Amino acid sequence: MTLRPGLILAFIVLAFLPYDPLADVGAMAADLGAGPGHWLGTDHLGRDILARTRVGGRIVVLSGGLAMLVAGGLGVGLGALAGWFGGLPAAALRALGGGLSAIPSLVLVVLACLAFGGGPLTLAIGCGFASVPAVAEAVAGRLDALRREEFVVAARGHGIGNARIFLWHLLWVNTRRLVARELGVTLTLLVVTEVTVAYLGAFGVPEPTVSWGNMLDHALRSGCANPWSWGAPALATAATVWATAPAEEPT
Amino acid sequence: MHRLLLPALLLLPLIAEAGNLRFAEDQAPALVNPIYGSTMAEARVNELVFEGLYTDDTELATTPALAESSRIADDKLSMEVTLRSDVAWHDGQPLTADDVVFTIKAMQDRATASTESGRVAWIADAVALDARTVKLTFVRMEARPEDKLFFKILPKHAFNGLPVRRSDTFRTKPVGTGPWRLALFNEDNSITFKKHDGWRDAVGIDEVTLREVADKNYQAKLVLYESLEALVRVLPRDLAMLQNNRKVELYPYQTNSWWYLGYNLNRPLTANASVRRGLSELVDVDALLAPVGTGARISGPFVPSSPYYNHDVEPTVADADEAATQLTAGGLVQDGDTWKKDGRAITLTAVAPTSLESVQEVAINLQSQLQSAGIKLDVQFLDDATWKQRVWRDHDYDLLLGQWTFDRNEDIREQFHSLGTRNFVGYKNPAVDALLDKARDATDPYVRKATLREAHKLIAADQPMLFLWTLDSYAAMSVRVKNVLIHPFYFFTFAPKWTMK
Amino acid sequence: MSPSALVLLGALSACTGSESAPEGAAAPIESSWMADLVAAPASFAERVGGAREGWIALHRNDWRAAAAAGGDPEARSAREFAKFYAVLAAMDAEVWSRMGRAWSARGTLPPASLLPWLIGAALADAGRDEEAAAWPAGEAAVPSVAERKRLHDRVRAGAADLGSLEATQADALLVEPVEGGARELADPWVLRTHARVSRQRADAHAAVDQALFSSDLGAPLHLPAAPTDPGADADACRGTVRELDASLDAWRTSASANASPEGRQLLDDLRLVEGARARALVELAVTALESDRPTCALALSHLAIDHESPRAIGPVNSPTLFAALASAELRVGHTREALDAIEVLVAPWPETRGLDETLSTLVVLEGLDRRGDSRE
Amino acid sequence: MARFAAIGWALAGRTLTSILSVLVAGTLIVGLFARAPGDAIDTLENGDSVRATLESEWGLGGSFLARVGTGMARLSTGDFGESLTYKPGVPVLDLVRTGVVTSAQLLLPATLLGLVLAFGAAALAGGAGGSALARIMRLLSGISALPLVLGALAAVNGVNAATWALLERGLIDRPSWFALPEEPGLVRTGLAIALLGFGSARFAQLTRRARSMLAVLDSAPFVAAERARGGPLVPLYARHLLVPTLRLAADTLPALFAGLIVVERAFHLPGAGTSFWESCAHRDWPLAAGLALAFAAGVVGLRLLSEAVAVVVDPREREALA
Repeated sequence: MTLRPGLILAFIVLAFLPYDPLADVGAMAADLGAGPGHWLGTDHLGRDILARTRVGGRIVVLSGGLAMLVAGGLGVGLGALAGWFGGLPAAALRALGGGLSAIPSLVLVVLACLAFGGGPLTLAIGCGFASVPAVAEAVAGRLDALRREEFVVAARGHGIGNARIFLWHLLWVNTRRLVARELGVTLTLLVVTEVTVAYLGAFGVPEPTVSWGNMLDHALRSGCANPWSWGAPALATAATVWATAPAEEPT
Repeated sequence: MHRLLLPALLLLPLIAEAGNLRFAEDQAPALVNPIYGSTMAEARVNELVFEGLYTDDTELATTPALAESSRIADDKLSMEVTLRSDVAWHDGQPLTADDVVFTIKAMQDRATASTESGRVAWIADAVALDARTVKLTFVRMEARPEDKLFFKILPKHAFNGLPVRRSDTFRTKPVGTGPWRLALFNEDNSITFKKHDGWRDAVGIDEVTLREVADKNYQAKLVLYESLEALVRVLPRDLAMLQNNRKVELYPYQTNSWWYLGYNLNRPLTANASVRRGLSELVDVDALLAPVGTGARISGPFVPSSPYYNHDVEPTVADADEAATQLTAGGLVQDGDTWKKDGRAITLTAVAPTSLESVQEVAINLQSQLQSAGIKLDVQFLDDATWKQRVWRDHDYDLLLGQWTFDRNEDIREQFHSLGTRNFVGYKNPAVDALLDKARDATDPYVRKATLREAHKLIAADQPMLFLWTLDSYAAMSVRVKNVLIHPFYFFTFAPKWTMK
Repeated sequence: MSPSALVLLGALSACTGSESAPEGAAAPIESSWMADLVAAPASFAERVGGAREGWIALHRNDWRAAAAAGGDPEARSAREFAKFYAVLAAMDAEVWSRMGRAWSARGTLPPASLLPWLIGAALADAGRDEEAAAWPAGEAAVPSVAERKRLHDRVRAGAADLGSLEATQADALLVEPVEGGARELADPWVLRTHARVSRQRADAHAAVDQALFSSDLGAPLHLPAAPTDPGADADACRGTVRELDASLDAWRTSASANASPEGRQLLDDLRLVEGARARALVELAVTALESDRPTCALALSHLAIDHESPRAIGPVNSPTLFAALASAELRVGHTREALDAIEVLVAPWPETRGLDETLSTLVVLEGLDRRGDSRE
Repeated sequence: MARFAAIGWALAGRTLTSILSVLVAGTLIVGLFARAPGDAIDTLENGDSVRATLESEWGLGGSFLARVGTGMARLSTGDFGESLTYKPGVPVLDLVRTGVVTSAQLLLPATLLGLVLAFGAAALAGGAGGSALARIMRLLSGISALPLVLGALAAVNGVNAATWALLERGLIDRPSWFALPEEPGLVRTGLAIALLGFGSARFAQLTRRARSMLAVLDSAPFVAAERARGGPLVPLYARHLLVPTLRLAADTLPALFAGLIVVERAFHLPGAGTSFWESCAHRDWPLAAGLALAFAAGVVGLRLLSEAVAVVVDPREREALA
């Protein structure tokens, strides 16, 4: 399902509408069902679920964005280097990338949270690094194939400088859709890892920052008083994962 | 590949026979060896498998276990203990005096690195006079040394001399003299214990199984589903479900544990007593307690039903104006609705252990209250290892949310004496030190009571911690288990008397 | 616990567990006051008659308010007072006796203190003469103590009012200075005075036929025969409770099935079944204590407590329940747990402060040489 | 002969890079672990009283670089040592072996199930098509995108509650696998495999890759020729799908490990995932490093294998390498 820009914009705007997680706490309003004041009811500490699900998107936008930045920046850079020059850099990339991608992404994120303390920043950088090999390999593979294509040789013939060929023809025109797909996978990785780490233990997004992982973990741990308390974050996670996973292979 | 793990792979389904008591622990003990074990789960398992020279009787008075009799020397500096003659280790070998001497030497041996060495620090020397008599000499005069001879005895023949190592083969096949022997380490971290037929008394239940159930939500349900016969600690929110059920009975038991919000007295801001008092008065503790469960407020380092609790000292009550005067006296300035020090807004860091049940709810409520009072608090939840480093060694925090559990003697020395090993809030008050020393040496219970109540008053006044509450704790037992008597600290001390229909 | 905020147990268990299926034969509960009330909820108004407030207070186990309302509730509360103080008086004597034994076994009894005399006085007052013989007797050496003894004698003879004792309850009977502190000794007579006076008042009232909010469940409940092995006594008594629960569950399901909505609401809001069950079990526990079967009394008290608000007096947890629990814990040797139970009574019943202090001294005495341990 | 030499050299180069990858992975793991606050001694109750003795024995003393040095020195000499705090004294290699064996019983069937589901769905979608099927496919990939945590807990609680309801009404007698997640049995393992294979958006990813592979083959000229001749299509497809499927499996394996940890904790299965998670909590770095390295070596080995098979099976690969 190709993401319409309008949808993304709405998601971001909704996420960043003002909401103070701490002011919303009120023991009196704990575990209310869906009602007038709270369309999806409240969780076991009296906080409005609809608002928290909406604001949970901030982690996806901020941490997700940072993860994609890290994965994109490093991935394209390394991939381009290896793809364009081949030979030694390609072998070095394969060794480095191979080592990094051999470690399961969750293990890498967990070890990063262990070393640098959990939180949205560590999660973002951890997921970013875990996706670098995939992006780099995709870019290197495509560049390596294109390098020998006729139109590159022809362009050189016309006197177009190497840099311009490299930047415009190869990187932007040919690999941007490929890189976009890989960054979609990075975003999915972040959303899924955030929920998993919150359930498993101490490294998730700390309170009171709002995140779907936290909401799901607290709801399951404190008995299932209001089904929306775990239903809303689960649906939000599933929708995001489903939306960012492109339906078809981009050519 | 040591032998024991291989057969476990068969994983024969553990169906509930009549004589199989299954109980749950959050985490199975990593090692079944009393000189290394010290978590509550390990203490309970050691109670099944090992025995000490003395133990508690059903009236919780000291009574001989492996010891038959003892004679204290007139100068109260040594004693001779004679062992019972009818005791056999699980592997059939007889109990000898050398075993007792070996255990004491092992715990005191530096290279063995026993975390339980504190239990034998008061013994200067141990000598085996003959096969069944041990002579112990003490560091200081001891009025009733039997009260301190509860530590578990290990078989000398199961080790090859000192130092004892954690990786000795003893870990695969622990041998004790207790009512149950350890039969099998199973694959999924559960442990099976079988009745020790050679034990000196009748054992009511043939088999006991420890199940590791990490997720607390399941533990109560598994009791409901009759997959477990015993649950050591029931969560407050599961009480209603279990109380309704006619197949389960709840046993209240006394644990002297209380929650606290500790201030780091080495940090400039919280070193100031009025700032601490002001902060304490900003917090509405009853609202914090609501999501956690039923409990009682406390005003000092004891539970309300303790003999040492000073009822004249009132718990702090949330009082915004009083808090304001205290904070101003402490050098803070209220600018609009935020508190500032030297022009900068106050931001405090609080740390809390994730292993403490419902600590997240308490922390969020606390943050919300302090934020509406104008102080920004961010909370970091630490797992056990990080907690030990950040709190015990580096004292790297402003506020600290935690819980202490004491045994029947409620000895708060380690926490509040300036030389205490667990005084990581950095509390120093010479008057309190004097009171704690006097209480330790008092021989008159009235004097000890009065002294510790005075200490309670002084500590509450200094407010190194905001003392929060103590929670009611329950064990749940299936009705099929008969003749149940629970030891408040070690749980299984009277288990041999239990029977199962 | 205000009646209106009663916890509706059914709602809580809906999410996390399922109701257990009722089984067990129907019992003669049909002939109990509960059955009549649920069958005809309207009759509640005329059964309560003028002393409505009194009956509501009795339901909440607030005996002082019930006594103030006069009429039947006052008679019923007088009987509750008598039973409550009788249990406490017997426990008080037991605490003094055990402290005396423990301290003399240790051999560190302070010679110059009035304590030994007080132990003797408490035992003599409780009629345990052969034990009292081992302790110093005769006139109290300290004038204030002798004067207090005379005050108690006058109150017991009816020459002075119980109220005159109120002033004495705030602080200790005697404060003995001791090296670096003080020893606060408690009044050894106060609870037996209350027991005797409340007994006289209870007998003064005519028998009350109105069984509303009483422990009468249609058929009298009996303690099971004491088994030969004392260890199995607790389970025998637990068996009785399970049979009672089975019949109560069966009755409750059938009653609320064909009761009118008001009847069902009355049943649930006022927790009639839980209240009556708790009262019946407390009565059994007190009988078990009197027939020297503490383990049975302990089991009955544990099963009677409402675990949702285990440290508050209310429609289910009556003051006598805590007294019986404390007494049973003490006799079984769990002194610390006995102190835990008495703690609940100290605030609403100031006259128990003396017992609380003596009991806490016994707890400290028993653990004087133990090595303390603490864990996070 | 020259061609064989070239291929030999290329494969040797690939193996060297793979070994280098495992070393990179090892250094990264040991480095991150050494950086973590709190060490194995901190997880012991009153561990500080014996810190001096244990620090030297367990190689935990000294600065960050010293700890990484000792760690790498031990690993490179193949001395994985013993577990420190999770299962004290048990050699790490034993724990890794039992962990991997138990987890393989989940991972392999789950990967197989995932692939079968994906290719089945891709074949169906590619064939008759039609909006009804597409809608079902979208729904399935939506469900599979639900967080695995929720799926696992819902499965355990749902199955337990249903069985208990039947049990209480006496309709069935107590099944041996009841109650999850405690009792071992087919239901527990089956549920775990199903969730692992289908959950955490696996269905959508695999179906997408499968459909693109089938699309490439459908339009390939030699397939059209074979279809024209009316010859058997299935063996042809099978031969051509072997290599990409192997490579697809090699790619999904690391992603499955995340699901493995969740499923093993939810269903209380004692595999490599639980051991890894517990060793992190216990700061048991030899065991954690051993497990992570074993897995990394497994993934790199599988990738190497898929390349080797590709070279053997597919002539074009051989040309590319030469």
